[in-house]
Amino acid sequence: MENLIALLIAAPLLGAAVLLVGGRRLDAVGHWIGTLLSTTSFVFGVILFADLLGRNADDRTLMQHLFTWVPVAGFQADVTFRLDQLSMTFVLLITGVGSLIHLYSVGYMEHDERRRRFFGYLNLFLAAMLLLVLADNYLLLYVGWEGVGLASYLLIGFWQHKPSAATAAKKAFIVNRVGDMGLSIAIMLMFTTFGTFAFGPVLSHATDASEGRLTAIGLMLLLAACGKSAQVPLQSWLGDAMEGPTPVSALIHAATMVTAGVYLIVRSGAVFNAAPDAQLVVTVVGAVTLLFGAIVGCAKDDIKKALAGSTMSQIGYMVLAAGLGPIGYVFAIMHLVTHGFFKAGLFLGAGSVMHGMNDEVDMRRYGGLRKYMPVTFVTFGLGYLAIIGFPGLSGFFSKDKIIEAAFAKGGTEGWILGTCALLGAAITAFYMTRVMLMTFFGEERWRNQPTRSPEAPSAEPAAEHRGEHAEPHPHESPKVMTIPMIALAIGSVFAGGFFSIGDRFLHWLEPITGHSEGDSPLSAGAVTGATMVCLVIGVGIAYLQYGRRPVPAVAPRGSLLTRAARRDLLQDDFNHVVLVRGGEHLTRSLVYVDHTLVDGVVNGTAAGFGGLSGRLRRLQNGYARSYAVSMFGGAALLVAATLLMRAV
Amino acid sequence: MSQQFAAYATSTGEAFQFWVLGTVAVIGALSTVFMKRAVHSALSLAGTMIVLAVFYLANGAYFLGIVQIVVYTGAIMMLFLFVVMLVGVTAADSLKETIKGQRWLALLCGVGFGVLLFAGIANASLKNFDGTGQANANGNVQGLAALIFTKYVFAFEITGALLITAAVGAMVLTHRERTERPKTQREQSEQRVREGKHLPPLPAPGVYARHNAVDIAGLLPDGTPSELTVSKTLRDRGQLRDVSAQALGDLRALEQRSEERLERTPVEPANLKRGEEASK
Amino acid sequence: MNPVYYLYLAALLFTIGATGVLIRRNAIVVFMCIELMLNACNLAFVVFSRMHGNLDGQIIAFFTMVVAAAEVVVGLAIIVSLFRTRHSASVDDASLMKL
Amino acid sequence: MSFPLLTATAVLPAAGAVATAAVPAARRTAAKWLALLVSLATLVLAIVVMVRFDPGGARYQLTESHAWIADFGVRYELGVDGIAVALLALTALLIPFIILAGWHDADPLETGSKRWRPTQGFFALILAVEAMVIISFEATDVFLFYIFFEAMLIPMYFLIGGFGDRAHAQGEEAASTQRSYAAVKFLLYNLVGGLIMLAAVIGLYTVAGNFSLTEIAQARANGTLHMATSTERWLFLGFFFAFAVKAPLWPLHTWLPNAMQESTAPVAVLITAVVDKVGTFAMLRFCLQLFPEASKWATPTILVLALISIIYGALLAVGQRDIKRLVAYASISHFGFIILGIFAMTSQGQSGATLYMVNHGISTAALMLVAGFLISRRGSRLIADYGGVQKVAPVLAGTFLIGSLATLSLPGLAPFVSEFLVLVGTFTRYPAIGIIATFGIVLAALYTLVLYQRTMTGPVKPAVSAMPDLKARELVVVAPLIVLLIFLGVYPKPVTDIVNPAVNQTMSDVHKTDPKPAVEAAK
Repeated sequence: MENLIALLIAAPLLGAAVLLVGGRRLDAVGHWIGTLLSTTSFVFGVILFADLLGRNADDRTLMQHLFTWVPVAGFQADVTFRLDQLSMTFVLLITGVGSLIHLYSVGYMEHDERRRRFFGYLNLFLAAMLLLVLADNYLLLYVGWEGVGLASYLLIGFWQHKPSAATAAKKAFIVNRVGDMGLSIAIMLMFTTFGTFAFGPVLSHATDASEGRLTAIGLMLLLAACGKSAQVPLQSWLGDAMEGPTPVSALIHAATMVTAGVYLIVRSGAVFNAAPDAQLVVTVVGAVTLLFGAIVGCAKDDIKKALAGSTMSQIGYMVLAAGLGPIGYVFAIMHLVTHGFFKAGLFLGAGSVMHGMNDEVDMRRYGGLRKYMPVTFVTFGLGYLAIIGFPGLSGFFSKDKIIEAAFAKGGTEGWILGTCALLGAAITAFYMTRVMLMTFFGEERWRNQPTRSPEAPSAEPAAEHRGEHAEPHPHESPKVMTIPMIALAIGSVFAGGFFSIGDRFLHWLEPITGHSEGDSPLSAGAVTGATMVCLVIGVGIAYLQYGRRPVPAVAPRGSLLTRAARRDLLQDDFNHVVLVRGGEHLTRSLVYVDHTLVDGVVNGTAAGFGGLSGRLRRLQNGYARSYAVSMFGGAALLVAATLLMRAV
Repeated sequence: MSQQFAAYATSTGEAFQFWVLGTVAVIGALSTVFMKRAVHSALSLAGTMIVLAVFYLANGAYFLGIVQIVVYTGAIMMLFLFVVMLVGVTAADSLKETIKGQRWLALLCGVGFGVLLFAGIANASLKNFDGTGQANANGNVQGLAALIFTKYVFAFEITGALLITAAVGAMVLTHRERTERPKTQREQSEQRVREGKHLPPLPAPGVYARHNAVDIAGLLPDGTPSELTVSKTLRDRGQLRDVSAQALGDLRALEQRSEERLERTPVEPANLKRGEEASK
Repeated sequence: MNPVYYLYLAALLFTIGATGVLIRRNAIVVFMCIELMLNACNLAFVVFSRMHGNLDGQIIAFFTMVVAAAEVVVGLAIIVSLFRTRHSASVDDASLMKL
Repeated sequence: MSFPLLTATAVLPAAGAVATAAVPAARRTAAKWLALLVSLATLVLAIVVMVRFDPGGARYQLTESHAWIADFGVRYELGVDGIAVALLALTALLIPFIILAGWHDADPLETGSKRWRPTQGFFALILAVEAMVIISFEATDVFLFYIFFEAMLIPMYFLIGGFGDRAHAQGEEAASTQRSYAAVKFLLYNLVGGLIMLAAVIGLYTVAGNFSLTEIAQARANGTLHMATSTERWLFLGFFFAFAVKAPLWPLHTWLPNAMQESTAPVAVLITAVVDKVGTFAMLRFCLQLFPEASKWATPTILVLALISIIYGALLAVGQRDIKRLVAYASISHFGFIILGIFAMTSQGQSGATLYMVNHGISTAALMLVAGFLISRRGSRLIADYGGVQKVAPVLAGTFLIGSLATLSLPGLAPFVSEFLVLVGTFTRYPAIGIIATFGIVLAALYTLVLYQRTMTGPVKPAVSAMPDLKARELVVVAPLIVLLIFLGVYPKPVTDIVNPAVNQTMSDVHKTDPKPAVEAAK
């Protein structure tokens, strides 16, 4: 059974290789090959899952050793896969959601001439993501970590001819690299601390190391997680990443890749458990990000960017939960999975809306679409209910648990974190209701606005072909797109309940992550009640602002906070001024220094010799008499020298 | 007599001779350097050499004194004069310096070197003069001959070879080998006809009857001198005399004189100006 | 009078000759200056001969004369042939040795 | 006596160079094929060497030793250890690609141009460089090494100065001036380094009495050859300076951007991927073995210089406007990593550095050769002249991307393994330096991706719109390199197995052992 693990990765990898190397002759069938191989991987996953379920809870770890990768003295890196409950959860999420999105993309990318390549990249992503979650050591995880970064780079920049897409892709990769730096330093620290970086030895001996080292490792891992999971302060790339095709946003930038940071923290739980300071920083980052993302999400008019803000915020929840230690690990992963369903569903819904609206992304030009796209409306609506935590749906169970756990952290921290989480829930309800209302309800603002302002962001290039000046004719998307949406909506509705009832998910994961209840100052009921109140407040405010009043077609200037939030709370501006400008000045001055100083010293020496030779050359004027003078002078000097020597 | 000359301290006569002739020698040397014309330089040098010959004699080198006069002053300096005659006076005779700083450097080096030499001589202990009396006891020439044909015989023989080589070398250098038969007069005239230039003989130099020297170019009808009329060598040396303006000058002087005599106010004929300019 | 004054004279003449070599451009005059220098040396040799009381100095002076004669012959020949090709006896005109 | 295999690996390309040069001028195609065949044959020989080499065997294998200049104790001594074998294989591997990539680089220019481009000369010079580089890797006699270390400057000088890019923005005249400037700069820098080394070589002889690396190293180890501390340091500096110029280490690097910018892409690859490796290789073989104490003494300074190289090269690469110059500065950054690894004095660092030499050779070759194909199509080296190439030439863009990704050390591609080993090796002994060096990986992403973004993505520029995609010949050049990059990224064991024993030897030469982990129980 272990041997199947490698096949999990091999199938999409094969797909990527075939599709990318195969060339144009595969254009006709490429998307089906990609989908097929992704589904194959899912099937393998299901088989393995069945196998795991058949085993004892303590015996659910499968290892597959392929070959020795880097053997240098004490530094031994193997290509070994580990399939345990945690990886299994991810495998199913990745391959399951991944396959659905493959299917969706078949329809969504139908008119794109580079569809084969798109599927190649998607398969590459799947392979890398599976490698990430299946790796048995941090170095191999690093390969998957950067692999998903590469796939993300390729997919964000899929429409490379758009400078904005290319820039966004580059930005995503480079910001992620900053995080990767954290991961590599963490691995180096592990190597110096433990002499190895395989999960088994590191995690089982974590308590042997000094707390200072563990804190350092933890913080570095957190840096890595911040980069990949778009947490403050490395969150700036996620909004721009929405330049990619919508299925990409759904799969990579909502459901799977961005949650890799959470995986990393949960996987390294043993390290964090022994380093409370690092844990505290993790919770702070999570709390800050969940509010940050939520605030940003409230202000965006671009539907995808609003959802991106939401993603950021939801991952903030997960990171917060993961930072709480054993109280929160399971709920972090549970929220991760449910989030995978409903956020992917929401993105696919957004894609479907854009598909029907000539790739318009500005929600101020939507409105009243529920009549035209019933399936999209229903699935999106279910996703909406799930994310705001409507009782009974997925988000309710998972988010509620996290808020509970935050309070259960205890002490002042618990109160602060819990309050943040509650506040976040209210804001979530607000901005998601806003999205919902602006898109599907209200007047049809897309009518009587045949021309769009040139500044309006255009996500999809096909818009140019479809005639962007025509009035959009909203229509439901084809079956191949709606079926995945329906499937994800089902997941959004039932997953949470399925997991929570009887604590199924808790029991499943507990052997890996451990679990403790903590002692909450509030009862579970009280927390749920508070959450419900927050939810109602959030929805209510949104309804008052966007449901009762007409939505202006041009965004009002807004308060200072709104304007800042529209600009990602000025973080990009900060980056631009400090890092980009500063970097430009630095490189420019270094180029100057290299040219004038470093090279200048050498060239100056050369020029000095050249000048001296030029002077000396003039002595060689060709006149015999000049030569005679120097000869005579030389003779005189010789005589003088002789006399001097005699005198001395 | 030899004893007397060879004494350690010289006689008053020799001292007198030294100071007088020495002055002459230095003056001759200086004029060799500073005379503008090579002929003058050569003559000054000859004078210095003669003085040196006298000094040789005074120092007991009788043979050398005679050789100095016969060979150096008589033969070599005459050779110089021949060459001066062949080469002639050229622009090189101008004492104006063309290389920047050359003169000052040369003077500096010269003075410095001189000072050093003087210092060296003054520094050396040159008190003890044996005199040549002993050496010249059997006669100066015999003494020299004894040395040349014994001790210095190889050097002497080699010197002979050197002289032969020099003579041959001089011939080789100055002799131009003719590689083809010289053209006869007939052939030359035929060539001229073929090439169509200067069919008649070249015009003669000289102007009227007054200036028939070979270095004066004949005047063309418009009064300008024609260089064709003078020999190529003179042209190359830049030794042409221009007399085209002389007639006009004479005419003007004549007119002036006649006008003075006739007590008229001098009239400057405008048409004469052109001639003046041409003469410049 | 000490015969050493002859040496001073020789030095003076030598210096004058050397300076002349450096200053004059007419190759013939330059040659004459060289002759002057050689003669100054000869004078010194003769005086040395007197100083040491033997004739070796005179022999050297004699050889110098011979060599000078040979040198003048060849040198003048060179000047003549140079003049033939360049129509000039200026040493500065033969300045092809520069870079 | 057995067949002199090592001599053969050097003599074959040398003879090939002579033969290629002797091909009549009219038959330039024959010359190209001859050069290619010779280089392939050399590759076969190199593979034989690799196979015959026993990683577990003696330190120097396949040795040859003949008296040469008996009066000075100079011997013709060859022998390879694992490091040399790896680099020998790299050299032999890259030359066929270089020749194939430069297939048309030395063709006569279109009529009207006055420049004369001797095709035969170009390929003969490349083979000559190969021969000299190979013998430098094999020589175990210091003097023999020195001779070829210096001699390779001559063909390199002509390759840089004589053959430039086909088209030049500022016209043929300016191109020629800049080319000769670059060539002279290359020559002078390396000559100065070489002359200082010559002094050190002579100094070594006066101290040791012979030139044999093995004998001196052994005498040093036994304690029979004692060197005064100051003597050892001076000699070390003399050797190191030459290698640091060649490598190149900041601040002796400025010749490399000029040389790579002005020469054709294959020659640029030859410089940075092959010739410069002699410098870093020699640091490992000569500096550490002959002067272990002085090496340790100089380590802090060298590490700091290497660190500056890494960051400085990367920052300058970000600021470049010229594609080739950018790659050159990237190489400077990478050489910083190599030197860092060598002087970190850990087995990870040194194995990583050796692996890095191999991987950097391949990755730079891939990136630079594709860049060369790109430049030859558009006739400009300026990044600003490109844009949207991805749309018109997707294969070219794809290979360029893979080259770029290899340059930024993406995990899964070969350079990652080596870079990580170097970082780990440095970190275990010098954590601060290791962490600062890690910033290099962010900067690497910046310069490569900015390059890719500006040239390949965005709207298609008019001048680029008719650009043809990679031709078969070019694909043959690039594809194997990419396959190798992926293979060595996934399975570097064949190389590390060869390299590790040699690195362990070097580590014991300098009397260093790897630091122990804080928690040993975990192993």
